[in-house]
Amino acid sequence: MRELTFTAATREALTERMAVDPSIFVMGEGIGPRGGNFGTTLGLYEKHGPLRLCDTPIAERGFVGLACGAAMTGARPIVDFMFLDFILDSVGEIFNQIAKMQYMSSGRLKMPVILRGCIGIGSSAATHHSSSYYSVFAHVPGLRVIVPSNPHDAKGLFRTALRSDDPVLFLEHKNILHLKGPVPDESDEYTIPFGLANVARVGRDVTVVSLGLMLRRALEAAEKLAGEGISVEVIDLRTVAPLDMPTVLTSLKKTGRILVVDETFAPFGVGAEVIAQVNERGFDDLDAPPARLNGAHTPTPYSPTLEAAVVPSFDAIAQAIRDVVAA
Amino acid sequence: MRELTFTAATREALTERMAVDPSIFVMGEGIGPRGGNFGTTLGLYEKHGPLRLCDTPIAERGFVGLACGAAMTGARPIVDFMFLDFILDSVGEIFNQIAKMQYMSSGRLKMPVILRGCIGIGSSAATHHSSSYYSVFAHVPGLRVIVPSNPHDAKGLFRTALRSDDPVLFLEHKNILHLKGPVPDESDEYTIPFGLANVARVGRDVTVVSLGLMLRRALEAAEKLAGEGISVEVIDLRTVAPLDMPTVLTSLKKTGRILVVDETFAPFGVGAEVIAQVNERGFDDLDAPPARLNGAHTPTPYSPTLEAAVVPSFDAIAQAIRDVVAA
Amino acid sequence: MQVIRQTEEALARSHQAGLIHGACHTYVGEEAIAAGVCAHLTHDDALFSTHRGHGHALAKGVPPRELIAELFGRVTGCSRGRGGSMHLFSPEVGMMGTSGIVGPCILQATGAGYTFKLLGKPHVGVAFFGDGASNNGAFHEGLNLAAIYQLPTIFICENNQFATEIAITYATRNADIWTKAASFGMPGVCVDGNDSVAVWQAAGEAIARARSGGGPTLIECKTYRTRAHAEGMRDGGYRSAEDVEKWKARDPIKMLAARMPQEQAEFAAIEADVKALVEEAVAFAKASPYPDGITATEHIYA
Amino acid sequence: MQVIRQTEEALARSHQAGLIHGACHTYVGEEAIAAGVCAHLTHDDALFSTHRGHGHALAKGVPPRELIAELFGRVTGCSRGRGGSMHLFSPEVGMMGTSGIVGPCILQATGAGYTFKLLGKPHVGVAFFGDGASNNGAFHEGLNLAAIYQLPTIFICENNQFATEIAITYATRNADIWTKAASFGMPGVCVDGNDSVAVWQAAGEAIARARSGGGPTLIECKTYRTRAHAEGMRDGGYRSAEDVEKWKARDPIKMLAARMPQEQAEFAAIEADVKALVEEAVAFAKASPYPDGITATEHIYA
Ligand SMILES: Cc1ncc(C[n+]2csc(CCOP(=O)(O)OP(=O)(O)O)c2C)c(N)n1
Ligand SMILES: Cc1ncc(C[n+]2csc(CCOP(=O)(O)OP(=O)(O)O)c2C)c(N)n1
Ligand SMILES: [Mg+2]
Ligand SMILES: [Mg+2]
Repeated sequence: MRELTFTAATREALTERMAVDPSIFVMGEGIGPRGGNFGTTLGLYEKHGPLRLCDTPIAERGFVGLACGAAMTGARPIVDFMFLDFILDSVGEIFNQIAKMQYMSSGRLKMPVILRGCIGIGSSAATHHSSSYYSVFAHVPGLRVIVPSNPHDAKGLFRTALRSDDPVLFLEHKNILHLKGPVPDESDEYTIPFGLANVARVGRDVTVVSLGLMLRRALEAAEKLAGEGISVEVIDLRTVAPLDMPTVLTSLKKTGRILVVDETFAPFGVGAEVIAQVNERGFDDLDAPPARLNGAHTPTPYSPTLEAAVVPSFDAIAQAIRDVVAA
Repeated sequence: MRELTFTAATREALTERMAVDPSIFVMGEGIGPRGGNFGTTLGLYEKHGPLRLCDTPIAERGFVGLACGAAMTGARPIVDFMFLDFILDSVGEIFNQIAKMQYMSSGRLKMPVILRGCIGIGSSAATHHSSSYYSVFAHVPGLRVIVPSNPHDAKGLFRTALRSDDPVLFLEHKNILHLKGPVPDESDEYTIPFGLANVARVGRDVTVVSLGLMLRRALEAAEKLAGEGISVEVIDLRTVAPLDMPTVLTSLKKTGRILVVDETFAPFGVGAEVIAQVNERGFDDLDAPPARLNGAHTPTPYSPTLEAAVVPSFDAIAQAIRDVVAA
Repeated sequence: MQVIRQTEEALARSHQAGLIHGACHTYVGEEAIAAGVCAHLTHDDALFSTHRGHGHALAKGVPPRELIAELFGRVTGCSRGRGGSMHLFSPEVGMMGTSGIVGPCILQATGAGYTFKLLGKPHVGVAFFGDGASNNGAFHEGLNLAAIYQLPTIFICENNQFATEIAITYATRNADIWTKAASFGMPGVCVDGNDSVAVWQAAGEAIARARSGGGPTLIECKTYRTRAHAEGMRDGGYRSAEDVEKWKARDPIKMLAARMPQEQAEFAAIEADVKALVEEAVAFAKASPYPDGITATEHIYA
Repeated sequence: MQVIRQTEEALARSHQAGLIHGACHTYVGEEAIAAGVCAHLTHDDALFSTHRGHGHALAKGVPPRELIAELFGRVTGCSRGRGGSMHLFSPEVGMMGTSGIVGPCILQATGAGYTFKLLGKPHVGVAFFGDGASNNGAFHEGLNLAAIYQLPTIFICENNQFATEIAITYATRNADIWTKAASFGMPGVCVDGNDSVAVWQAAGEAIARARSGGGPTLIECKTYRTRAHAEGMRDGGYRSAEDVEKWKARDPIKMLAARMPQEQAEFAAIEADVKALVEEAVAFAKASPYPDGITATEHIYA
């Protein structure tokens, strides 16, 4: 199969869809002639012009609110934040308006808005360019929250987002954006539904649940542990809201042990929610306490030595898996 | 002991402290001559004038950012949002600036800001006047998050907040604000530290962890269940960040069963975090799956019939306790 | 204006009677603005408003019975009982929603203008908001975006002099809000908000310009609310009784009537018709059922 | 200006050499502004800046070695390696911080003004921000708050014509940012941002007024950055090479030198001194240790 980067994969989905759906437009800083800070819209301005590839002033709250009103009246806006950190000034528009609009209107308005941005710690981007707020957005009813770990999934999930009538947070880890992976030909119109996790590796002894960059690191750790005789099943959540617990629980039934590996903060995070649901729906399958491994609960430091210390490393993941197996 | 409302209790703490600390000032809409929408600052304008009781335009982001800069330069701002819902436009200032300022400056700046607002569902306030985002704020490092359940605690915790060099979210449920409870005389300078839960009722059979309005409802349910021969221990978290897990775990060791009752959303919420920590640190004490009971995962509807349906009722709490005991 | 006035007065009475469960901000004294602007709009034009939105909903075509039923929390309300006073939705007539949060309607109307321009439709987006909202960042960002993209969006600032109890002269050192349009290179207009004909004229020009690709306009309507900020709230201390009386004398309904002395009979007939309409609407609302609690979590997702 | 220029050039070279791990936005071409403003400030005045903050930190008194070490990620950096280019803190000299987010510095400087007014101190808060920030809601809310409370805060808008690659003439229909002060009833001033004397004069007046209770001022400095938005980024497409050359000819250092032809020797001596200073600073930074990973979670709470 051909190989594409994340960015090329989602750009293909966007290009394809913009050609057939004139209600789609993209807003953001530098997504016009420049093609996006990360190349998310490269080449599209030349095709569709400034109304559909709309460069904006630095007014995140403003253009998110604009996107809300546009979606209420029949357009399909995509807001491209480059770094997700810049979303915070628009949280009022997202929590109080976008997430609630379908509900407040008793389903008479739809809210087909995609909010995309890159997340994650790495490259000394420092604390204002390293955040991943997916747990925060998943706490709030009304939003879909997507965190792909490979280009294939990114494309399939982005295609679903482009057809969704719900608001979607589409979040890609900046340190894997440029990595290539197999993606089917353009003629293959596969989509991936929200709320369907992927069993990224089949194993017997322990279930590791992860997402995004950490999923990839967990897969590497699983590979290494295979050499030690530990058989690790790795589940890629792919979407944080909805959360595919049936897939997790099926795996747990087999392995009896579970570890959630997540780059972001532990408190009130993905691990907490997965573990709470495991307790509710799979307690009797547990042969050991369910565990989580997270990045440190701290703002992100700049210096490479500090930065490396706040993210779960390959070694820390491998050790956490061994610990769960031994527990 | 004399009885005061929540509002009177925190106002006493504020009055007392403003008299001795000239760096304290309050900002908000209507907290000047009007004395606050909920009476939080009644009588203080007459004493201290417009600079220390500062009425604002409707510019939540602006005055939260102002408070941040004021705290960086030696003042102690208190931002009074009336309804916490109005905080959302200032989330960028809170997450990226206020919460990170001490860290970014390597501890050379302090951040003594209090952000207060009322929370909770009730009185058909509808979806823009009913939110409680404590789980969201507790996910982010750098913030203290306080949710008192009675006037005594409100005063003691507010006193601590008034001396804290960390940013504090001080959140009071609007449906209990006006309720009276015993509060020691003004001469009693008690404070309550952050991160210390309160065993609100001693019991044997099951631990119920709660906070805010739900804590009171849980206590009532416990009372009723005592008549059914079920002995319920009720723990009032009081602060969501930090979370006092030692108190919870000590209780669990005794009872072997635990239920978290919380008005707000289950996913990525207080119950999830408490249960995850119970799994990590008290798994062997569990005689039954730890459980949680939450409000519905939905925007808040207006009509009383709908509104009542989205909050855990007295009956639902009692039944959930019975279920955990029977499990 | 009669529909708005009489519905509001019925709502105020109903609030006192305990029939309204949540907040209720009336529009009494400001009716000329909604009436004057909405006279130019069709159901395809998109209106966005804020906490004081009853008048806008009615002027845009929401029947009084649906508005009253909504405030009574009934399933027959325009938001099916989910919304209440501050969350009025009737997309069928282009009433795209009110908000309990000050600010967003400005941005959403800008977004509606964006859709209409993108899809080549001749409609306009209209935002109604108070003087209080003009000091909010949403005003700055929304007006600027509408200006640079030259969107068909009309910004109606209802300057009733106060945000709750905070005077606009306290909240800004430049209380001529229309002059702020200059920051965005946008036309700014000031009208007497109690003069329905003046509002109608100014709105007509701005809307015609917007429909023909001439971009957005900010219209400041100087007005006054003659009831308390919200029903049940005190209304003293921050403004004088004389001021209230002075403005009551400038009642927009009376002002229109005074303008057309030959039409007194017509006005009286309208008043009587509306009285019957509103009475029927209250009865309808009272008789309507509450929504079933089991439906409380419907419509969160598409 | 020499300290800023030469430090920035050293940083640009270091970036190419891989010594800087994260972003690096240089201030080359805009030095006259920081120099002209900060000449009026003491360490008790509070300065707040944004992603392009090296020049402000240096002008406020942060030694080049601490700035360079910070960008090299060393523990001897002004933020102890926690911050990097966009998070420069040195409260000891009144450098209260830069931010990777556009906008907050405007509000924080307003807050500093509030503290100084509240506590009766004669200091000022100063915000430096770009043209891009002027379209953000923080500009509207911050300037309005400073105006209504008459705070001792100075707003320095560095209009270098672009926000990354977006021209200010695209991002607003009124690119004369100083005129927007009128919305807030605040004095607005426009100066040639490449003329250090003109900046120095305008800032001096505004700061003196602020210190004596006369309230805030907005000063727009028209200028240009002559390097790419950030080191390592392309710099084509959105602006012409001729424009860059035209502005290079208006180099603020050369302009000052041209003004005082009799001081050539002095200027040359300064240039040489600074060269030595910056070389020493780079060496110091290179020799400094990285922070210990174990300290990564310190200082989150007081
Ligand atoms: C963001 C936000 N902050 C505060 C409030 C509380 N609030 C409700 S109405 C109001 C005053 C609004 O004043 P204005 O915009 O002038 O409208 P008016 O009530 O005068 O029609 C305030 C502060 C709110 N609804 N939203
Ligand atoms: C809120 C926010 N949105 C977007 C960005 C990304 N960004 C960084 S610098 C920049 C351009 C800033 O332009 P301007 O304010 O004119 O400053 P200049 O770089 O020209 O000095 C942008 C958009 C950001 N840092 N913060
Ligand atoms: Mg008003
Ligand atoms: Mg610029």
